[in-house]
Amino acid sequence: MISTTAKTTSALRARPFLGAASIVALFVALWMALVWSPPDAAMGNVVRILYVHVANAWLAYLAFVIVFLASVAYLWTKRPVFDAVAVASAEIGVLFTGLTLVLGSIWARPTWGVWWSWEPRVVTTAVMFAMYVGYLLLRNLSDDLERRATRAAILGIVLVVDVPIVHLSVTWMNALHQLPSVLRPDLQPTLDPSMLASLIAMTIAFTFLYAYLMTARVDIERRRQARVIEARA
Amino acid sequence: MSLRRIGLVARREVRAERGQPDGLVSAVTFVAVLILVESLAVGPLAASRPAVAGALFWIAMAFAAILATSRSFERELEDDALDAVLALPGGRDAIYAGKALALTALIGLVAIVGGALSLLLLSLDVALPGHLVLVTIAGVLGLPPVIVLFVVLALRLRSRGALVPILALPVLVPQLVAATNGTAAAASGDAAGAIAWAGLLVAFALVYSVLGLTIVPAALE
Amino acid sequence: MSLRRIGLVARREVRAERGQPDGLVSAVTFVAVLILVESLAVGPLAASRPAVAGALFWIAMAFAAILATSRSFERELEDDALDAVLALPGGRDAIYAGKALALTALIGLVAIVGGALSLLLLSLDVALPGHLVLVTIAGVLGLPPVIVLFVVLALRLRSRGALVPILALPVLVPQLVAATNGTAAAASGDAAGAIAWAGLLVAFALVYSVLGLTIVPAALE
Amino acid sequence: MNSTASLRGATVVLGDRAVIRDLDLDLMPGVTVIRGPNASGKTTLLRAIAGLVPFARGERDVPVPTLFLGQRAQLLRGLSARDNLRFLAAFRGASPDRVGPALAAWGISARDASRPVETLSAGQRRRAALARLDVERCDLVLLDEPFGELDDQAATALAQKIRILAGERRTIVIATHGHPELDPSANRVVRLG
Amino acid sequence: MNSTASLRGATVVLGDRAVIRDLDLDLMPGVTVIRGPNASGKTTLLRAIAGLVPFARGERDVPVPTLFLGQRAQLLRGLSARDNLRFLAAFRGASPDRVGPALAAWGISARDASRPVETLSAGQRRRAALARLDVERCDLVLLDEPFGELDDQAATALAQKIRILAGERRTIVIATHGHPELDPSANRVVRLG
Ligand code: HEM
Ligand SMILES: Nc1ncnc2c1ncn2[C@@H]1O[C@H](COP(=O)(O)OP(=O)(O)OP(=O)(O)O)[C@@H](O)[C@H]1O
Ligand SMILES: Nc1ncnc2c1ncn2[C@@H]1O[C@H](COP(=O)(O)OP(=O)(O)OP(=O)(O)O)[C@@H](O)[C@H]1O
Ligand SMILES: [Mg+2]
Ligand SMILES: [Mg+2]
Repeated sequence: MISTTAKTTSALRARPFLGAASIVALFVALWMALVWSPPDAAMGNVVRILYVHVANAWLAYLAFVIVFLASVAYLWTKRPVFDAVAVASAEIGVLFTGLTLVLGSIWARPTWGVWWSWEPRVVTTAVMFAMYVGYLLLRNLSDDLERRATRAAILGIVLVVDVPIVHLSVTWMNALHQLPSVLRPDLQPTLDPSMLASLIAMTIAFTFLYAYLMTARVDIERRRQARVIEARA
Repeated sequence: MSLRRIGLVARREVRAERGQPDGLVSAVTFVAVLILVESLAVGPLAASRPAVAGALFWIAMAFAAILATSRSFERELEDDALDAVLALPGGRDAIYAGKALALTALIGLVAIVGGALSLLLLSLDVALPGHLVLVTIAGVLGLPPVIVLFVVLALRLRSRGALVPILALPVLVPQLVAATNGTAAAASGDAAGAIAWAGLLVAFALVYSVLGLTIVPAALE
Repeated sequence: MSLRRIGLVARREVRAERGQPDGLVSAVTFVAVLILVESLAVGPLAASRPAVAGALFWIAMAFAAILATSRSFERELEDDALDAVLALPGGRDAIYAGKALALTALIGLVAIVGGALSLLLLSLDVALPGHLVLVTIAGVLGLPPVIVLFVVLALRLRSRGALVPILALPVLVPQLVAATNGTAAAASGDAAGAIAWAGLLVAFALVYSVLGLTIVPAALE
Repeated sequence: MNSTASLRGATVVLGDRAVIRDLDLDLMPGVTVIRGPNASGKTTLLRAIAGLVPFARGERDVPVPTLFLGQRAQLLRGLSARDNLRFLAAFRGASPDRVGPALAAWGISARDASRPVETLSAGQRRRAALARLDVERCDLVLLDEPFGELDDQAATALAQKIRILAGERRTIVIATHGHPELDPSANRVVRLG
Repeated sequence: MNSTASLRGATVVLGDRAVIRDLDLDLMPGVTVIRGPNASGKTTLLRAIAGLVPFARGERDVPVPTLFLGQRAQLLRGLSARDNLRFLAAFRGASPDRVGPALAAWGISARDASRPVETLSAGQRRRAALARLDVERCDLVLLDEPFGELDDQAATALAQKIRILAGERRTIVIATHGHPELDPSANRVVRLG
């Protein structure tokens, strides 16, 4: 029931390519963001933070949705590999949510004039951050492989409810934060084409980065599981 | 899932609470004291704005519910009482719903007393009392499904005393905000708003109940 | 009263907490979450007034301290661990001071993190940071003597989970108000006020410590 | 003879070690005694049969009503012994009317039966737990150190009760230290550790 | 011979009843066995000697260092058995260095000795508690059902330990069911209930 080898090796083989791909994509996207795309009419060059900011936020969503999917898969199959995917994705998600908060605060200083504003999306992002820190805490506090995986999976399923709340929070209460201009409910982006292209490029680059980090982190977790399984055998 | 068994678990809970009739009294007193202290600290002027008063009331309710539920499960761990229930046929399925039911009854009572007390202490005017009752019921229904779920997840873990609020409070934020807004709407005479918020609260309650009933039995040990 | 023994009890406490290194992490997260949720529910505008922010911070601290202390004593009751200490020569005298000491260290750390976070989140300007630190230290010193005292008094009583806040919070009101005012004074640049409030807090701490040291050994069973 | 219940390749992991490994066990009507030094996994095995610990591997097949009396008394504090037992009986669909006589038979007076269980002595709590044998009447009975804390008279009553249950062709699994008199009449002695 | 410790007219009330009434007891070096059916007050008597329950009437005179091992193991969870015992030793001024060897002598491996006590089996927790006999070395030792949960090997070790302590002229008070072999060598058997 506990198969450790097959999937891990194929992921291992993909990893160098993912690494290379994310480096290349990041360079291209950075060039597009910093050089190729024009400064904003209102914000000037400060707008360039946008590309990283949005890609960051995208990764946070992506990571937590993956946690959700892996959690469902774990409860369904009880295969430890899905637990490894869930931790890996949760940690990466917490990292990028944290970056969203920090970079967002840095950006907020010049644009809104404050470090922190009690604005729906900002606050819901902070709440989402707290939730997944809680998720990692729960994992750390239980030390038994199967039990921990089951409990974490349940939590991973419950917490995903917050992701749409974060995304839609701006449309519920009008606020400082921009309304969604890319992932709009009506799917009609309202952005300068070159800026949109840079944004998409950065998002793709970050997604590659996510895939790379995932393979690395899942690999570590699989080894850890294997060690535990071996130690008990 | 058998309703009879859920009822039995709920009755056992209430009875264990009643064997110590101070359980209810102390929950009520707890909310009262909390509201008092919070209002005092925030300053009575700020506290008597309906939005602030509502927020304080609902935070107090959430805390009371977390404490009551944690206490209830700690009691189960002593002498492995929970094992006896889990080993019964159907025990694992009945416990989530049974505990949630008993907790709903408990905090419903607390809400009545605490709410009346808040209104009195802060001399708030309520434009739509009927709607306020509706929002309060919806808000009360929303808390137990979430809180019992998290208490079960943290069961037997170290630091669970802090872990449960850490996990539950962020998840409860939307509900607390909805309950606060609903309360404020009812107080200020916005009937449509109050009903909309109450509906949202009921929706939350349903979603988490279904989630809990489906996945909690897997976590119980 | 032997300082060595008090130190031993405090070290045992810290170690039991550290066997779970996340104990501290979760205490800090707990305060962070509480501040976040409270500010959110009260409304950020109201919450960023120094007086309100201070009040919320100190209420959160009081709660964190109550939870941590209750947890610590509940742990002692399991398997009668407390009996082993009480049966030691001098055990009855050392336990109050030892627990209070460990708790002070814990909530001191929590106050640092929680305080920094409050300042950041609410973008508060502090006119006299040094005085703020002073007030915070005084406020932190004031909580454990009272809280440990009440947790001991409620020990083994049924409903103690709710009983401790009921007993402790009203008694803590003066301290919470003093700490809030002291915080506000330091924030707004009133040096004399900050020092006066800090002094009051230290006086409270002393009175309750003496009280606790005198009467707790008799109450312990 | 058909087995009442069985484990196949059962592996139970607690913390970082396999306490039970690849165990096959068929439980037959009559008495099965589980023996082994401390920490050999007796409690874990009984909890595994009762379905209270998750398996890392393996199967559990327990098709009959099961009563598990653990190393602790499993009584909810705040509730009296009577209310505890009535709840458990009602949950199972057994008649709660048996509770009073059963507690009396195990030496718990009506007065003690209606006090919160935390004010009973350790032996009284154990007796109250054992009274479940008379109330819930299951085909498979799991007893974890049931003689612990009992005085001689109660221990004799328990030994006799076990003989009666075995005579009724029920399946009784007992984990215990000492009490060598159980082994000769047992149809199987499982040794762990 | 002078008594090590004594109770005079001791009356202990729990809830609404006098569990111990007007008891005079002199404890002499050697073994004192306390016997009595369940709920007869053995645990309460030992706790009274240890100073853990308040007296409604009467006097307690216990001038020597006392070690009370209760019906439960009295180990703080979250802490390992080693840390638990080291703390208790240090508090008394005994050398904490004795803890490791003592635990090993009672069959707790170094690995188990450093795990949180809640992950030990019931018998292991009891053994860890008994290791305090070797660490704290008190003149008056109170043991409440110390054989509970022990396997045969540990029970033999305990019986031998009791003989050694009695040989050193220490005062040992044991409340227990069964173990009739203790009585002949005891210098007194107290019957309750
Ligand atoms: C997951 C959460 C978040 C998402 C999805 C998100 C998304 C976005 C998007 C799409 C924009 C650009 C809007 C546009 O120009 O069309 C934006 C702007 C911005 N965001 Fe965020 N954001 C998130 C969280 C945050 C946080 C936590 C902060 C601050 C702490 C922040 C601060 C800002 C700032 C300062 C701007 C520029 C606003 C302006 O142009 O007026 N964001 N965000
Ligand atoms: N907290 C309490 N409140 C009321 N009665 C109590 C309390 N604790 C114990 N008792 C009662 O005191 C009596 C003596 O209890 P004790 O535990 O001393 O008995 P024991 O001889 O040790 O019994 P056992 O052999 O079962 O361990 C019992 O009848 C018990 O019900
Ligand atoms: N939660 C846990 N985490 C890690 N290890 C555990 C846990 N619970 C039990 N163990 C270990 O599992 C092993 C078996 O324990 P178990 O309680 O089943 O033994 P036992 O045979 O019943 O012993 P005893 O005779 O002492 O009751 C022991 O080594 C114990 O330390
Ligand atoms: Mg066992
Ligand atoms: Mg006893």
